[in-house]
Amino acid sequence: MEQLAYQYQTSQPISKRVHVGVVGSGDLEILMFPTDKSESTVKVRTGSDGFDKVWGNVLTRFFDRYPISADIVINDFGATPGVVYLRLTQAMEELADEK
Amino acid sequence: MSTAFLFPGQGSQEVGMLRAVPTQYIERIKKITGYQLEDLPENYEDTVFIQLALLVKGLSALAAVQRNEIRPDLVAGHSLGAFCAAVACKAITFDDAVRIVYQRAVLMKAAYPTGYAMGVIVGLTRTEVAQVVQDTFDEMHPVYLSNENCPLQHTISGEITGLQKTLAAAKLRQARTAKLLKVPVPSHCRLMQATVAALTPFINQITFHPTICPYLKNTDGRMTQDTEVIRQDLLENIAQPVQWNQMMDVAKEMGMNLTLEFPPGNTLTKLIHAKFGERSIRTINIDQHGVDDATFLYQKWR
Amino acid sequence: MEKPQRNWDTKRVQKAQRLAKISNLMTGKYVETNQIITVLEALIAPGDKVVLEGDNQKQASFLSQSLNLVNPKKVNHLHMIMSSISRPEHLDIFERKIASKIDFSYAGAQSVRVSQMIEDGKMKLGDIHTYLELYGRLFIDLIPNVVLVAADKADKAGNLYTGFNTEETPTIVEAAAFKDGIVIVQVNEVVDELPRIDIPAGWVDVVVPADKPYELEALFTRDPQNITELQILMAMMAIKGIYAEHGVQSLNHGIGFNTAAIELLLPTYGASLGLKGKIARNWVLNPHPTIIPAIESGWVESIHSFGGEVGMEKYIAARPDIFFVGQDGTMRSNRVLGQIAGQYAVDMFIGSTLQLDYDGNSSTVTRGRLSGFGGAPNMGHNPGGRRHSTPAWQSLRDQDNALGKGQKLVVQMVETYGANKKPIFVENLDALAVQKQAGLANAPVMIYSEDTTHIVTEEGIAYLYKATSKAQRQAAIAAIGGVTPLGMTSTKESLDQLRHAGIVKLPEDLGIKRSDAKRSLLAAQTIDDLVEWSDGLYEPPMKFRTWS
Amino acid sequence: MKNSFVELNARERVNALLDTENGRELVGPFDQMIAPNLVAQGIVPESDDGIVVSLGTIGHKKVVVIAMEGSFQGGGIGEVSGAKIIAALSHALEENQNGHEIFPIIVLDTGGVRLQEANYGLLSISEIGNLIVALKKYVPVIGVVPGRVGSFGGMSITSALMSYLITTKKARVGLNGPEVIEQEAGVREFDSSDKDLIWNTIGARQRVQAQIIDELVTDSVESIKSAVLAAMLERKDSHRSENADFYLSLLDSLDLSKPMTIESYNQALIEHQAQSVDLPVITEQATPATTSVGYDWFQALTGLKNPNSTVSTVYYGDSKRFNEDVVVTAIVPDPKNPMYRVRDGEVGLVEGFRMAQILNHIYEADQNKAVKRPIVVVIDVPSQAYGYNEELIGIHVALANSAAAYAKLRQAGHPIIGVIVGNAISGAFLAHGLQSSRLIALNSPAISVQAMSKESASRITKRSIAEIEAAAEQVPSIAYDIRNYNKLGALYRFLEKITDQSTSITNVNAVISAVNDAIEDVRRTNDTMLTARYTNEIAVKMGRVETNKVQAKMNEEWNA
Repeated sequence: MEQLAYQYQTSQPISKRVHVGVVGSGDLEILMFPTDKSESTVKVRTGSDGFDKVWGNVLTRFFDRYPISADIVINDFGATPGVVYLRLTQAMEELADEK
Repeated sequence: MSTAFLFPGQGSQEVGMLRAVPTQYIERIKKITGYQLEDLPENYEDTVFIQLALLVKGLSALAAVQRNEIRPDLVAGHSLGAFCAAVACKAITFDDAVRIVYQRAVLMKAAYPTGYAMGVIVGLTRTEVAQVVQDTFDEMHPVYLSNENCPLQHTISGEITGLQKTLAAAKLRQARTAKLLKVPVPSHCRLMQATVAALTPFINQITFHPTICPYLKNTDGRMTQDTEVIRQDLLENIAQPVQWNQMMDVAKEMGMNLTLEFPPGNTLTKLIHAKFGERSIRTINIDQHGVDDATFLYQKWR
Repeated sequence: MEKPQRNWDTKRVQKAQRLAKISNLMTGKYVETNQIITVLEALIAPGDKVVLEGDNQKQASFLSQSLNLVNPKKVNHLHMIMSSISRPEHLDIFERKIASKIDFSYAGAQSVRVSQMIEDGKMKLGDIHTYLELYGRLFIDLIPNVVLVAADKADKAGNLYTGFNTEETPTIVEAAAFKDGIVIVQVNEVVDELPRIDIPAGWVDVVVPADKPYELEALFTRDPQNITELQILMAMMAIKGIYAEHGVQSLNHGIGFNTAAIELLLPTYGASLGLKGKIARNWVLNPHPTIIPAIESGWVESIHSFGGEVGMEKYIAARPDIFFVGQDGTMRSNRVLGQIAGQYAVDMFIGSTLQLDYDGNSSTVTRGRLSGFGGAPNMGHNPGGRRHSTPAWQSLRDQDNALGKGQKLVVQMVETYGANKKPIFVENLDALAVQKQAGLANAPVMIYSEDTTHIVTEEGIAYLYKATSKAQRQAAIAAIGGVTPLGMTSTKESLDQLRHAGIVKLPEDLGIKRSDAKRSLLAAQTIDDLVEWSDGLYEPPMKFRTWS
Repeated sequence: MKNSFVELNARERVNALLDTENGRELVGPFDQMIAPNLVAQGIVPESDDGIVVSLGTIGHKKVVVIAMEGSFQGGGIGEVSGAKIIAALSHALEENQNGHEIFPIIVLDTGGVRLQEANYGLLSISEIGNLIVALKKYVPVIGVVPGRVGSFGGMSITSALMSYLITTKKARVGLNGPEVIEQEAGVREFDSSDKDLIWNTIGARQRVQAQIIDELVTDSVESIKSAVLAAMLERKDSHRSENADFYLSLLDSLDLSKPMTIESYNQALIEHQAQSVDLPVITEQATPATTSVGYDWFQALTGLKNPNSTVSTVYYGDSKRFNEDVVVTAIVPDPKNPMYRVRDGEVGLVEGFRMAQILNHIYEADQNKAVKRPIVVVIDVPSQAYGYNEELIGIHVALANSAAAYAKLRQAGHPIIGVIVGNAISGAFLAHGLQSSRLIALNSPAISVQAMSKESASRITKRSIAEIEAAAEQVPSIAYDIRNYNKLGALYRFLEKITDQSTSITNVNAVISAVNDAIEDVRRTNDTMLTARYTNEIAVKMGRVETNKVQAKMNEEWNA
């Protein structure tokens, strides 16, 4: 397991907390908590070692497209970048649902 | 059903593995080579011990399996395991295998008594590993790309500090695993070319016999029944990458659907599962089940 | 002008001489099973062009095994023509020097050995053809001396029934029968009366009962259990963003979980969009079991099939309104006609691939594997001379050009990272290295960039046909390229521009909610569900059995 | 088309069962109660630790639904996940005791004990089992095994304690997983690669025949929900864990010295009529009946000389060696046992059902007495029996009968005092020992307390034995020795000075005095449950820190 941490300067606060996914084979869970800061912190625990750069890329691309401010916890059990991005964007949809 | 006998190579050895080997085999080795195999932890640093121990471990199990009338449709051995494979397809005798392996190991050890080893990199493609090796290459601490075990598992061979540097670089390039192996010599790369030359006259004296089934070559992944080709493969495999990945592809294409992995360990079974999944090929591991239960499984599933 | 004297029937004479050699072994057109090696040695001469029937599904396995047992001193230097190299003995005949040259289309199951043997010079390569090129050339410059084919049943006279698995058998037989080649057929069964005649006895020279029924693989079955949410999301995008957008009526699906997902979403997601009867009505398709729910819920009007599929026999027989079924009640497939239909007569081809380069060229050939092609190159290109008036075809028309014509939709569906967590998008296709290694005239590209109109990834759809420059095309692929090195070159600005221009659409642009991409949306989630949909008529083979 | 229930994840399953959108999840993922033991071993945790607990209604009746996430760590039960179930069931029990009816619905998808937290799993499972036995006095406890992982290990024992079990044909239910049986008993006993064998033996369709599950329904949300509702409304209860006489007479009629065919077992089962079976008779004789640590301690604690039981592996006897009259129980080896997988002191089918029979007899004898006799449990059980016949017949049911009987006695006021003199392993320990009100242990290095042998744990968790041993250095719950076990707070008294297993006078006296203290402690506190395990000082400080955190959180959220 690797524990990775990332930080992004962002601009759009989120209004509620959300949770998506399961820590099963090839999948992951994502939790987003609202924050007062204009930044997002992301803590990743991943069972697949050696993908820190890919994680950085996925998150950079995500925050580039969706600059939300949140404290994010990710527990990953070997998801492909595609699945990671899917879960991130699904979390975005859950945020939008309330609005 | 097409059954493949698979034999592991250096790196699979475990302290204590000779305990279950009948003493007559240990004595036979002693008689042929003068070398007394003793299962002591310190011996596992010595390639001569490791190679002879692996050979006798595999071949004693082979004899037991043969007594149970299990015959291979093809054979494949990884590196040192190729000698067991050659015995299994009857290309060479037990005694000749011992003679060649002893000579080979002694020459390898003499060429690189200390300071050389092998490493494994998991998670990068062969092209990616080749790039890391090229980028970190240092004449003083040479490292070469060696075996291809499966599409995302490759080994490198060379001088220890060089290996450490290359392994560290592989980690930075997102390798899942990059670590040294329990192999105290730089096998399967050009550093062994002189050893090949020294072994040539010796291996040329050995009598090869018609095979009972195809043999998969380490050096280029081809299948063959040509004894001279097998002789060359056994000779040259020390200085060339083992094309295990390709060997298994060819085995699958030839219809392999049952494998019997000989002891020690289950490395090759794991590679089969990683490569083909756990359903399409039935694997039997002798170390896990013992010869009798392995025979039971073979008879049940064949 | 003095006309030289010549005989105009040398081939016919030669054929008669060869057949005369085995006249003592023949009873009518029949020879005994155990005489086959003698027969092959007598009828095949060194250097002959021989078609050995290896299709996608059906293999003339008795004849291929027997050919591997002939004496290489008698039979050698054969020039083999095979649509599919599938079995170990297809290569063993080259190891044994019975054959020396090959022309083929597909070698998926033997791609490593093919690659090795060509490299080693054990197998001289004529060419790797698309199916239609290979079938076509059987009548041009690869006219066979002998063909070795398989049939289900023969009657006493030698008429053949090939039934569900007719595939390319009649075409191969025709190429020999009318050009004084010798037609040798293995049959599973000899009967008094055939269900129907697929190939008349007059085209057949030798019939041999096989020791075992011919080898038949279920190649087009995908277990819905293994369909992932990403595939479902991509399928939703394809249905809404391509099928509905262009009004696709007639189509071919390549095999894979991506297209299986589409098939299983038609009755659920497709219906919820009100698309029933409006899209995907006429198909050229192998009988994918995953199409059953779409058929049962009334989406499908017709299906013509290249070949059969193990387990689908009873179901197809009971659905003659949909499939091509003879008066006897069993399906007739035909790979040649299917390929032609797929190339010329449909609005769209959609399928997956293993590699795409940055321009959108696609290949399933990977390092060390010379797998050739399946039907994809024929289906997956836009024949330039075609003129079609369907809405889908016309929707790709260049409106500014008075003589502009429409285009076939050629869609590639891929996840940005493959199962081994390596990017699908590569700077250089492995096909280039393989070309060099095997000394091929053409790099084994499956679908060319110029023919590819759409790429779908889990991130969105790139409408490549709308791109006005090569650079824009590449930017569009990058925009849906995920975090692959290509994808990382895409900026937010570039994405916004491409979205604005309608060249790239994300799920939100299509009104698709990613959270809806759930397995519960599949009309069938297991093989058992498919059996239930089929009213118990579909009989899955053992390897697809679900344990319970 | 029907909507598969099996396909859903745990949270979706819970929501699918509940009446539309009325669920309230308790100690959910946002509470971030993750398993520190997993993180310490480099294993990715899940924010809900693989357990979803929701309050809501089904058919407008109040329920608490508890579901295991099978795709997270095989649905294994560790400390946090176990504590979530315990806390939820404790509240449900309290509500029912207070006259507020609430039905517990448990969706099982679990391999049993989470091997990376081994002893926490065993402790939790015994505490869960105890609560189920208590709850059944008020409401049926409904179990659902949809399938994927199925229900295995200790949680199968739990499943057999439940009132009513509903499955689909995609489920498997058994005590020992096929790979573990193969590892322990050899591939000839059970070939874990033989899918036909596995599904024919422990697949749900056969399990209905074997009366191990109650109802097989099609895999759809609707059919599962209606089966659950029907079970609630009709208060269905198969009394599976109170079935000793039926099984003992059945076992008597079978030849289990070799593997039985499934057909012949099914036939025997259909034809069988339950008969009452005589209790074992224990008499003194000239020479020892067997040799084992447990046998020696049974003698020492009862004062019987060379006792011999008519059931060679099961012993019980009155003892006057304590401050009160007690009954001592023990399970011992019989090297000649025709049940060939039960020769080294394992707890098998006979042992589980026999112990239940004996305990029920004591329960009945004391039913009308003001003071219930204490039971002293001599614990020396190397494992449950790993075997094909055992799985076919349902060894987990046997173990559940024993565990249920111990729990019933304790809840009725019998102090149950377990004395760990030998090994205390896995299902055997759950059946015979872990339902004790108080546990006492010797400090012998020969004692192991664990969920599985190292070899099997290595195979299942895909870690080498060396890796497992290294991990045990960090995580006491996966260690095998009694000193580490003591750190969990599970022991009432750790007899540190007794470093051997012998029945020397000093040792025996020390044990007797500790048992006397334990009995008095139980009597004084009127303690009929197992809460002392995690409320004692060691537990609060270090042994069950997470359990207590989860309890506190659940207390906060239950009534919120």
